[in-house]
Amino acid sequence: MHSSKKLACGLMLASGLISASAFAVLPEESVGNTVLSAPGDHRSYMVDFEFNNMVSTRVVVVDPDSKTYLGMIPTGHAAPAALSKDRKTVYTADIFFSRYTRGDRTDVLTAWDSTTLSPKWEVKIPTKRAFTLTERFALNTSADDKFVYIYNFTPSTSVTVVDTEKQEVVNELAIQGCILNYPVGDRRFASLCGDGSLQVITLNDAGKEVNRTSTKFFDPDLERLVERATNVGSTYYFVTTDGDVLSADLSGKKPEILPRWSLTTEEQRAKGWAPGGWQLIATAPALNRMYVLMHSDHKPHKWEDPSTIIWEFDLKTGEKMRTLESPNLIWSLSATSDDDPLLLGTSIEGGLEIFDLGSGQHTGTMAGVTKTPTLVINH
Amino acid sequence: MHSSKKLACGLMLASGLISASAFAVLPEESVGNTVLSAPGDHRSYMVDFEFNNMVSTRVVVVDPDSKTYLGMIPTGHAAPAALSKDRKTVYTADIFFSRYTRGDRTDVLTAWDSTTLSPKWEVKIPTKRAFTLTERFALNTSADDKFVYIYNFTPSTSVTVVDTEKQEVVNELAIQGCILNYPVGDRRFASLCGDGSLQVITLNDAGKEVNRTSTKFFDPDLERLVERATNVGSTYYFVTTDGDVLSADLSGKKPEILPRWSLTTEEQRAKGWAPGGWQLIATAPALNRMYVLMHSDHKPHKWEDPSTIIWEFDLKTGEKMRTLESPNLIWSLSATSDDDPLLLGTSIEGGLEIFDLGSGQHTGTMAGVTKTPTLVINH
Amino acid sequence: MKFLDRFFERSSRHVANTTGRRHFIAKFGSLLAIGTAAPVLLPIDRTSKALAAESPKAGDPGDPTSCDYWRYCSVDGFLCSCCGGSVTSCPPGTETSQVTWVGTCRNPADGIDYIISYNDCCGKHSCGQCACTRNDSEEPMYRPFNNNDINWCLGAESNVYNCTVAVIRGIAT
Amino acid sequence: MKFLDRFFERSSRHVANTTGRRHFIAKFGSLLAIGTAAPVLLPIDRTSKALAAESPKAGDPGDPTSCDYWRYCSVDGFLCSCCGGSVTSCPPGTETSQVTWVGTCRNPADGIDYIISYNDCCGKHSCGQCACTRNDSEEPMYRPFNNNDINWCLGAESNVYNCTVAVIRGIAT
Repeated sequence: MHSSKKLACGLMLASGLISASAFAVLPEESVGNTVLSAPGDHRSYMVDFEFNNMVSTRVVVVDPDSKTYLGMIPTGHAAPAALSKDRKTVYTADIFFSRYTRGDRTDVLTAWDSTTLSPKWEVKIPTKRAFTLTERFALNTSADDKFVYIYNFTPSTSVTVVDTEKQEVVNELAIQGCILNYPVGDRRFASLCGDGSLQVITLNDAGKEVNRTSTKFFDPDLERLVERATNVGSTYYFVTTDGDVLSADLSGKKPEILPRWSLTTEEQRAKGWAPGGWQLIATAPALNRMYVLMHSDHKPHKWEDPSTIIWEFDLKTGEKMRTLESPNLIWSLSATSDDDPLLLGTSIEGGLEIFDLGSGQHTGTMAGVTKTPTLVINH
Repeated sequence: MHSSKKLACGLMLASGLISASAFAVLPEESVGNTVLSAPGDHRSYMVDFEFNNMVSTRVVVVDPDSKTYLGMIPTGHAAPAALSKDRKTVYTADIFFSRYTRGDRTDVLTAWDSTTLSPKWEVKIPTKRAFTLTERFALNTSADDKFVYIYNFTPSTSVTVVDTEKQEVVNELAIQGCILNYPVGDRRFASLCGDGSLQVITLNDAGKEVNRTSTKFFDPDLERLVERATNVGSTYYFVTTDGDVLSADLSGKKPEILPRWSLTTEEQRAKGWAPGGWQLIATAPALNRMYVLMHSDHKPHKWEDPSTIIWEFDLKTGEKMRTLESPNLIWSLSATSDDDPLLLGTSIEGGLEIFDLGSGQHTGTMAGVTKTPTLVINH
Repeated sequence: MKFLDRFFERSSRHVANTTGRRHFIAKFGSLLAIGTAAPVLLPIDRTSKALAAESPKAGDPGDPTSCDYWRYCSVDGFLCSCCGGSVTSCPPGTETSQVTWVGTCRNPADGIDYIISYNDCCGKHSCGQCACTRNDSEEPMYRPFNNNDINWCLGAESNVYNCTVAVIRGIAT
Repeated sequence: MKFLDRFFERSSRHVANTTGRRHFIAKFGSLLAIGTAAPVLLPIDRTSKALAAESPKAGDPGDPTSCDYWRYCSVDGFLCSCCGGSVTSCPPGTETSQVTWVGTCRNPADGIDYIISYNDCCGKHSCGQCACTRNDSEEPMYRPFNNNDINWCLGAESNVYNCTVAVIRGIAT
């Protein structure tokens, strides 16, 4: 009775219907799979921290031009993410527990294909990966994509070095008193230290340390320097909570500390203008401009609070160029690295705010694509 | 400098302040741990499905009298939960994947202490646990707490039997064409079958099948019987989507099918009154009454929709006694088994609605204690 | 997969464009492998209801990212068309479940009732976009292949649910 | 643990009852074991600000389930007092982290500045109740023991974060 005969009957009946219809009967289909094209200049990756669960977290992949949700990458325990320079790989540094909230802990670096969003390979890493509100400079690649640097906090601090060609851990470098890894060129990364110095470590092709320097950068007893920096090439920019910009060229073995400048005039500072947010600064290298989330009613406890107001600065002159405004509170910024750059902001509502930096216009919101997006990153 | 000497100074300074203060200086403290008392009659367990994540899910433990959040039990992949009759144990049937969303699958029955909310033991079970919207009768204990029955769906259906004394799997019983396990006494469970029958399996002390019967219960080609039943002892009550009550006494090897009755008068039915919800019925055994989520504008596609309206029926007479109203839409019901019973409802806002069944009054809402509570269960 | 998107989508998403409930004689215990045999339906009380509100477009009218789209008459879960896939394609990196449930939906363009399979895409967790529940032809769980309270990522390597596609499998009799 | 409860609690939870920022010379690389040595603080720019709005009660005023409670001046996370624990007790089945961060809060009842440790309770995931952020005395992450953007379930068997307690560890100088 309930065999394919019955279905055949149905198909015959349907054939009868076709002739009476203005349209052709729709054909039978099969389920396909989606593969993305190679990432364009604007593809964006939103790191979703999922504050109300935080076990199985995610990176959501979107196209801010078409405002399309392209897919997602599942991660373990608020994993940081980093993009290879050749755009072929998305790295996540995941933690997994055998019983999700307890049991044996396994940390892995996972390499995801940026077109299939499938894992290509993984390597176990020391079970020390830092578990913090996602830091932009916790996970990074070397400029030639050979090494991945993973920040560890136990609370001892160190950096695990993975060789992506060998797909194995080749080193773990103690960075006592210092945090994070700010990558520089092919074989170098910097860390920011509690004594106010910048530490720079240079590696060889085997991932072994060949040089380490420490250079005074700021006085941590006098001011607070936000560790969430931004860079144009080898030049890194940091802001203090009061609104000064400290920068350094890290291309050499020892950093060259650049002149300090201020985001605000004295008048603006007196009125309470100061930076605030999570990833509160971003740079558009093609424009050589920096974008800063600003508060007009700043108080010390607001240094990580979101804002709707973004100031644009020329990095050559330190001059303020424009003010951008978002319809929703933004917590973290990123700008694309192409000649027609976008500025992207993660809203505290879980959406993505999109600005065209040519016109300076807010071009739209992708609402509700994540729950608690701590970062957005770009190629 | 930064030694305990410095702290000692601080303490001396503080001593000076004490005399000037109307209050004694607060003493140093240490961190304690909380242990719950043995569960009272009203303790409630909300199964949180976490629809927007569904990997690491939870059971939230609350006291509806004091409206207090008592703690939580972390679970794997929308685990069903069941309570031991001696109230000492909460069982969850968890699924874990080695990489959370992929990798090796491990299914376990976890036994949690109901006072410490810590795992006491776990046993690996066949990797077949049903993964559905949480069903009240997917996981159950025998009346003497010796056996736990776990419903499997692959889509072949079976029931895993765990001996809780041996803490091992002692059987897996195929229940082809049938679903779930409705426990009866010490050594028996029933299943509801696609052909409209009730299948009853009787076990021996080793967990081996000693008897199996099949009894016609309803005609699935004529009506839809909601599988989410409720029971008073060995008598199980089901409702059809049209509002008829079908019940059976399962105490014997073969069920005794009891007379059918209707929740509605013909007039009420004509006006569109019909049941709807997820766990849409519950019974208060001490009152011998049943509670049903009802819709006045019922349509077939609403048979799983929430409602604010609950009708109360005398199970002896089938008479409608009262109407209860909730301020928020309720999706699932449960009533406590004591002489001063509460009726509890999980709201679609994630809260718990609490009714005193002596007065029939809504006594309060515990708002926001879960995200997507599919069930609430009671001792 | 049918789920509690009532918790998320409590707007007027119930569109009465289904053709009534249909009964499927479930063959528990044997996989319903898509591609080898189409699911068999036994219609018993077909009723003609109002069609979807969209004005018909040629052949396959409506917006596949909207819960109102005609093919979604029995869907329950996240729409893959909002998750990086399409109405018939799983998002990047997810695997199609080969076991599924079916519904019957009337296409407002041609008035024909199509058999639609709702394959779950698996191996990543909840997409979280475009939650959509339309239950009209759903049967209780004892007829599982017409039930969407089940996570149908059964025929996939990982049983974790991401989203659902709606695929034409033929014409209903 | 400090987290984005801004995403959840965007009401006026910032109460200026802290005593300004304080600097802690972080000893990276050595565990700060609670019970063996109290954390050492180096106050540099103490300022007296308005106290909490609650009318003081004897000794330890305020509601421990409210983010406004004086001890929470540097807390960031879910309050254990709403999660089945109390202001000083972890909820059932969770483990206290023995590594922690500290803040200094002024008790409005006696005007004394107390050193408060914010121990995370671990081994179950986010409690999800009473998210509370008060960042006034927070330092950037290069001074980790005054930073609450870190999951401090480091000194526990499982590193999964459930909620935070606020425990008096002594009096600040």
